Amino acid sequence: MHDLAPLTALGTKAPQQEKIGLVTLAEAPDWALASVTARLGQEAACAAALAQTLGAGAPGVARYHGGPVLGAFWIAPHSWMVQAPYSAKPDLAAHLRGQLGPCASVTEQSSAWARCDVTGPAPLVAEMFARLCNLDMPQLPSGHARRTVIDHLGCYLLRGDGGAVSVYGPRSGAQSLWHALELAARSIV
Amino acid sequence: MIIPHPLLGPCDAQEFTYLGDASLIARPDGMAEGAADAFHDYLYLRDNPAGLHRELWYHEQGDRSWLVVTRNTLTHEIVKAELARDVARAEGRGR
Amino acid sequence: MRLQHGGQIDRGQKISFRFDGQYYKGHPGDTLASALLANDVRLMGRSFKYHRPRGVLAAGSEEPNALVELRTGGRQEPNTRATMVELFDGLQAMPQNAWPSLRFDALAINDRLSNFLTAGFYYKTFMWPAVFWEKLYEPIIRRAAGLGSITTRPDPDSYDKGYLHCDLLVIGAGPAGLMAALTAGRAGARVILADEDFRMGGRLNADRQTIADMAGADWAAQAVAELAQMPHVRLMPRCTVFGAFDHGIYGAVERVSDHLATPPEGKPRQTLWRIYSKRALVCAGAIERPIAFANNDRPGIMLAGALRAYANRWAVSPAQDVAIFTNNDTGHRSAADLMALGVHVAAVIDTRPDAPPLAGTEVLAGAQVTDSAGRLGLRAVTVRLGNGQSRKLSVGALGVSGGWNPNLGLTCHQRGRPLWDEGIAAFIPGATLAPGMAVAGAAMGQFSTHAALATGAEGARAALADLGHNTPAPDLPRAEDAPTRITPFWHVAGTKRAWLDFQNDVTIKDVKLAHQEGFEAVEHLKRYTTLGMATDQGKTANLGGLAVMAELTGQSIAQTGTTMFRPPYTPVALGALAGRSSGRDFRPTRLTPSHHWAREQSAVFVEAGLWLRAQYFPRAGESHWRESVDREVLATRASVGVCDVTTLGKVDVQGRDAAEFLNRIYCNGMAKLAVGRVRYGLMLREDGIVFDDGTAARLAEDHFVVTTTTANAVPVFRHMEFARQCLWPDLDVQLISTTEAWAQFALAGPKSRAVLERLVDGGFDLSNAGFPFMACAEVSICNGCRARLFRISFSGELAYELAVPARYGDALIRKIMEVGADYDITPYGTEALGVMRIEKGHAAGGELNGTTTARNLGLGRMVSTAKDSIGAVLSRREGLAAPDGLELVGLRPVNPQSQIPAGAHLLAQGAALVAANDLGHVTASCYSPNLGSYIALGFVKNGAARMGETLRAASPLTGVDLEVQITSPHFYDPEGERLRA
Amino acid sequence: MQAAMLGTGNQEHPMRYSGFRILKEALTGHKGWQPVWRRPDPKPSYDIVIVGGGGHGLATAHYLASNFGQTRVAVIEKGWIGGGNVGRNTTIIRSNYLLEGNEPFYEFSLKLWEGLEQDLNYNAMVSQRGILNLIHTDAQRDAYIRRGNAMILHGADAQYLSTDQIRREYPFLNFNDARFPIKGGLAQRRGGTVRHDAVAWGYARAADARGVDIIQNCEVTGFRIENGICLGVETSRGFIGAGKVGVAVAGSSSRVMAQAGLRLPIESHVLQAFVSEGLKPVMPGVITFGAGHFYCSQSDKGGLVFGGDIDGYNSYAQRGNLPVVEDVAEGAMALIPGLGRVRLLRMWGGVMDMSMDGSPIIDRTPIEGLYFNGGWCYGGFKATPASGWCFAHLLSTDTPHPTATAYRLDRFRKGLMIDEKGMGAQPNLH
Repeated sequence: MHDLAPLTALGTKAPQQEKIGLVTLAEAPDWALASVTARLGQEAACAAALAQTLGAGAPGVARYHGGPVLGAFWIAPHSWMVQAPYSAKPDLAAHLRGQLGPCASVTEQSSAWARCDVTGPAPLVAEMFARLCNLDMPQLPSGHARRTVIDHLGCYLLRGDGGAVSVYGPRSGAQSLWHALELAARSIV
Repeated sequence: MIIPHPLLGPCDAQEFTYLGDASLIARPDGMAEGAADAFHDYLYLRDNPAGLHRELWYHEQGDRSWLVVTRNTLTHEIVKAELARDVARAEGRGR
Repeated sequence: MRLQHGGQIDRGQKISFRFDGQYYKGHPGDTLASALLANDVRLMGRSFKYHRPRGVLAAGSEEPNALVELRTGGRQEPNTRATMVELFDGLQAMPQNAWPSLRFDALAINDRLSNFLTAGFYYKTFMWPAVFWEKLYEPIIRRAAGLGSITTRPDPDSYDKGYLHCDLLVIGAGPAGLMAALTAGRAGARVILADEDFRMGGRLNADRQTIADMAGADWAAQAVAELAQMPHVRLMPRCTVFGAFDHGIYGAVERVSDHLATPPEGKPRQTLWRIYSKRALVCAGAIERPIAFANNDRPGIMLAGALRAYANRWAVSPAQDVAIFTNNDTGHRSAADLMALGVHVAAVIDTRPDAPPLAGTEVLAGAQVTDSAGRLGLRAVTVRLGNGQSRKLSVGALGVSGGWNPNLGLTCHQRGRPLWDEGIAAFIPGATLAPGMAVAGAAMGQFSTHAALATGAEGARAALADLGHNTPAPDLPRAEDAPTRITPFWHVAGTKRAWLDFQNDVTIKDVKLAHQEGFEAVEHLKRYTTLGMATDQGKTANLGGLAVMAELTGQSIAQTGTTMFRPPYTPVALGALAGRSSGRDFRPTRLTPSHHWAREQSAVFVEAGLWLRAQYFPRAGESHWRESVDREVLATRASVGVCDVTTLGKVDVQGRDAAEFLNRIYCNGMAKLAVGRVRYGLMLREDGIVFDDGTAARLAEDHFVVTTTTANAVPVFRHMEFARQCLWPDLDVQLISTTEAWAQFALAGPKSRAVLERLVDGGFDLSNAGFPFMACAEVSICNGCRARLFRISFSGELAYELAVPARYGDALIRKIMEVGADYDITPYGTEALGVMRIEKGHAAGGELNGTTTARNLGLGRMVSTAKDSIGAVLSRREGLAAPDGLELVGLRPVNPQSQIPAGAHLLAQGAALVAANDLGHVTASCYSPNLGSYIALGFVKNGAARMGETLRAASPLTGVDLEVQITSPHFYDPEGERLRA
Repeated sequence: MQAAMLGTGNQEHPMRYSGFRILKEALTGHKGWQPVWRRPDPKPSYDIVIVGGGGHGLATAHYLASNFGQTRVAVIEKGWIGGGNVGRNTTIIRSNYLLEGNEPFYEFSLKLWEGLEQDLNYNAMVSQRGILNLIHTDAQRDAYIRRGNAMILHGADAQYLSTDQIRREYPFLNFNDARFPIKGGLAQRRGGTVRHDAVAWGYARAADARGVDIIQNCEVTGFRIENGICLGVETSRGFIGAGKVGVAVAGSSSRVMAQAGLRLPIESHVLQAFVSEGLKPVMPGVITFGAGHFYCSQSDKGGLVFGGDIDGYNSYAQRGNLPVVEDVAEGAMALIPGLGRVRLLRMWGGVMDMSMDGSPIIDRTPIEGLYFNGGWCYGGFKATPASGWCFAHLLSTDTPHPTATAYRLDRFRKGLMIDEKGMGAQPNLH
């Protein structure tokens, strides 16, 4: 392990957590991310290689696959964001490059996004996100992944089971994002 | 407005950034004879129709696709949305 | 007065409120208007122009008269309709537009002068002498005009906004809306039912009609209860749908806390909802219209339906003795309801000679109200009977019904044109509604309760059928189905003033004058007389004005046309439209990886777009920012400095054709850049103007990292994606932004290598030969942290940029400071960065302002002619390549201690300060502690040929005028020896 | 009734407006007021036909008649006069421009505004309440200082205000809790507002008085062009011959000029504008927020008149959408936290002829006898007098007015763009 200790996007050593009414907000910094984009003409090969790496099909449009270690969500045509627990894959990009070979362009994104996990009763979480972004939360199936805008910040939103939603926001705007989530959670208490 | 993204389905137009007439795909060859006039017409002159307009929208807060959207400028009705990359290829653009 | 029985108020509870300094009592369920009427307060306001005494006209949002300043301090809310204010304990309201008091208003003098203050009089006078307009006339007019006032203190409440989605949005919860919601809700559709009132039911709450043999209000309550049980139905009382926008998007404001003294902790005052509906059904009901007659504006003269609503819903009447003036059967219904509640109806004055009789009161068929009396409230009306005789009725209230107008607002928001319906003598929604929108009930001119229920159900079924769901027709509950019987009658002939637009004081005389002067087009009429331009948007006024104009021109009302109803349907608080984005939360704040550390160092921060960057790092004893900045610059150039440059945009470019792609994006050559090397790149827009600059680092044959300026990170990425997808779709290139992924620090100064040696893990050759200027590499630092190293320099010193995954940025800056301590490493901010770049003559914001060419910047030769790159062709246009064009130069003041203000213009020495002598301007300026002089960069016509010339730098705006000498823009180390060291 | 409206030949025309006249009419039952303009039928031909009865077209007609002695002039309007952008704008006048091609023109316009009422004998309520552009960053300060100096060099007035000076004039701005603090401002005291409808009516009345025919409800359906020469216009009321045709149709420029086979460097975009409910005076002049899209003034009637950015997509729909409304409101709340409870009363959208460099065109066209005035973007209102004057000059003399020489159609081909904002050939960014 090297000498540099990480800081969470909210600027602390330990991740923040806050319970507001029945909704819990939890900063989740321990995720490694890397984007995977197929090279031109290698789209099928890339999808296949990614599927093999994930142990599941490469997620389709606006889909999210959460695996035990490696998970991935669709971000653009022939392009995915792969995620893994940071401790398991601290250099996820290098790992993926090794796995996928020349069919894909892989880019390190681990620190680019600040993740916040929101949990609570599904209808309440839907009410909360109705105040934050224009996705139709009650209609989004589990496993849906979309980029959206929350208070002027472009974010990825992953819909888990029940009332679980993970938001990846730009790391530099993490405080503003957290603030927005807090305000929305308070206004539905 | 709501843009019917060919992959993602209906998307709020707020997620997009607008550029303009889809004729901007047809960039002239800069090394060709008469490039100066061709670029003038390409970059500056517009049909600016009152009616159906093919135009470029970029899904900046989405999947980063450029779309060619066919929209009625009198009613804002959108009749078609295609991936600009497909349109560009269909119009003969390549490398 | 409060009636003995009835009303949907909680008589068991009393709540106290204050109006115009007096305390009153009301009940839960009251509006401010109903509570005031219950307390025998008829006078509630003054009109805009003539300051006429005014009482409440309506019982809903169409109210033009009863406007108050609600609440106090930062919560003071002007122009609030008393009819829409739900009473709460401790409510305070003040009348407005009256001085010194509501009862005695000095500006009521205007009423006496009304003959001089006709429509548009101000266009014809106040012109002499010209200077008097701003000095005298206009200030007087402004003070007299306006309605309520704001305190300009910050609004203490918060606002929220959000998005809702549904299959069917039902707008209005009267019988049509409730039936529609029930029909769709029972079929399992996602329904939103929104109503501006705090109690759903619409006219059912205001009438005595029965539905399914129960009171209409009870049926409504039962329907609401059933809907509330449906999880896919969202009931939104206190929610006004104010606008219909493209593609089924509706704007709505929910008044979350307006019925409370203050919002509960964490709750907003109001929420703006953007409702994304697949289909929408407008069930907005109808609005009654008055009949104009002489002095028809006195407090106590109301819409007949409002009189009925106050009696039925709130158990109040403005007076014990009332009369009704009508041209249709609904006036009779009002009279009957009032009598049923014990109010004495002196007579029903019906303009129709064949008016039907009514039990319990006298119907004066073929009669008209010709005048009214009572200074601050109605005392009597004069009636001209059918036989021509006159009769005076002593009444304290008069209910007027000129018929009902379907509430068209939302149906016109997408420029739908209404149609004239002769049968009901009103405009109905036209055929061209917004896509997905339909109308039901009174809003489409179907006025009976049965028709409302039937069209509501049918509207819901049709909407769902459109969406592919077959819904069975519901069994409609039994309800009245009276036909609409009306004989159009717009105004009583006479010579006295008869009001059309109550708030703006537009009378029939004004319309006549507009006609006489040629303002006949409806839009001209509106603009010239201000008809319909008040806070009620003419909901009760417009049609009367049109009818008068139609009479004057001899055209039908249909031919005369109607003005457009524009959003919002009713006025919307700006706070709600802004939502959470106000004050410090106006826009998100982006923090750099070293932000927390920098704050510990007492850095002063500056906004750079959304970013906050350290501007400088003051130390104890430094009293002026210049001291800190000079120190930072000198220390960096003398030893080593460190600066967070994370904000620069970074784009990861990969693919077999990455080099070719960049070769087309940048005007200078990129194809042959070697792996492990960095090149400065200049990007043009297609019009040949400089777009951005940065560096491209080739990490591998098929992998580049390019940087952009902080400001252009987003537009450059967008531009590159455009080129990739739209221009050259078959190049193998993949792009992704990595701006946020890496924390990047510039280490600058002669000792930067020494500091770096303590960071980079062993085995990496940092020597000048091993890692020369413009080299790049992926390295390992601090015992195994992966990093990227670029030997690039903005400062002009030996310098590096070191990037690590952003999560380690905080640790890295601390580490850099720790290992650099031996070299007295100095953190520097954007100011020192700016000084050093000016000393080096690097172009930045002031020079890259979207109007300059490569040639202007002295970089003309970078634009390759050997290849086709974006912007190259048009950069060669004559106007951009003119020989006397602006050229970037350095400027030194003749007196080194004179500051050269950025923005000063440059002229020949001694030249007069006129535009014809303008030679250029100063783009950036600073004090150079290395040169001991102020210096600047600027553009000067033909500047390169003017080296050594002395110019006049003048900023008359800021009172500065000095002499400057043109020099090379490369003030410091022009040969670049230091950065290659 | 109809007949009485048509001819006024045997009456004094125009009736002179004054306070005395109002007194006299008030005492005699207001019987003497006459139509403000006639309703003539189109003649078979005119020396000059102006297409477009908006502010610019009517001003052109007025100056053609009053300055250049051209009285065989008609203004052809599809709907009712003043129904386009002159009837729907935020009423601001100013000459705070930076560039050589623009500043003399707008300063000329401002000077014409200053004498407008007396020239027209119509009170358009030109109110020089001042305009203040707020500064929020150092770079913005540099740019505004450069601009203010350019204004002064061109003989216009400009004043730099410190934050403290601004606080004295606008104490209610957000000085305490701002995301983007106010760091200063550029003021032009001679800037201000004008009652917009009255401008159209005043010009129409004055032009009409000099014999110009104003023909409403007459749509141009084509140009008669033979051998490259424009001979007149086809209209919904028949052919009207013309020695010269001047087109000043703002948002409809591309549509109309397409009938002559011309493509323009113009896109039509929707700009929304807003007015609040009436308030007692609070806003002394015009202010513009420098860190967002919001500018505001208060009308004499009491409404806050405000606006922001264009919606950003091509549109002829004369209406906009919510995102821009919200963006403007956000700017309003960021700048003036006391506006939270002020209500938006009405919003509307106009079609803007957005040019490729953000600056207008007043020029001849490749077709002889056909002249074009357009590309005003969302800044056409303040230009109305000078636009009319310069277009009249061009139509009468075939040479550009000295303040409008840069507004050439071929400037894009030559690389002589007049790009105040530096946004390049993308109309929705200007």
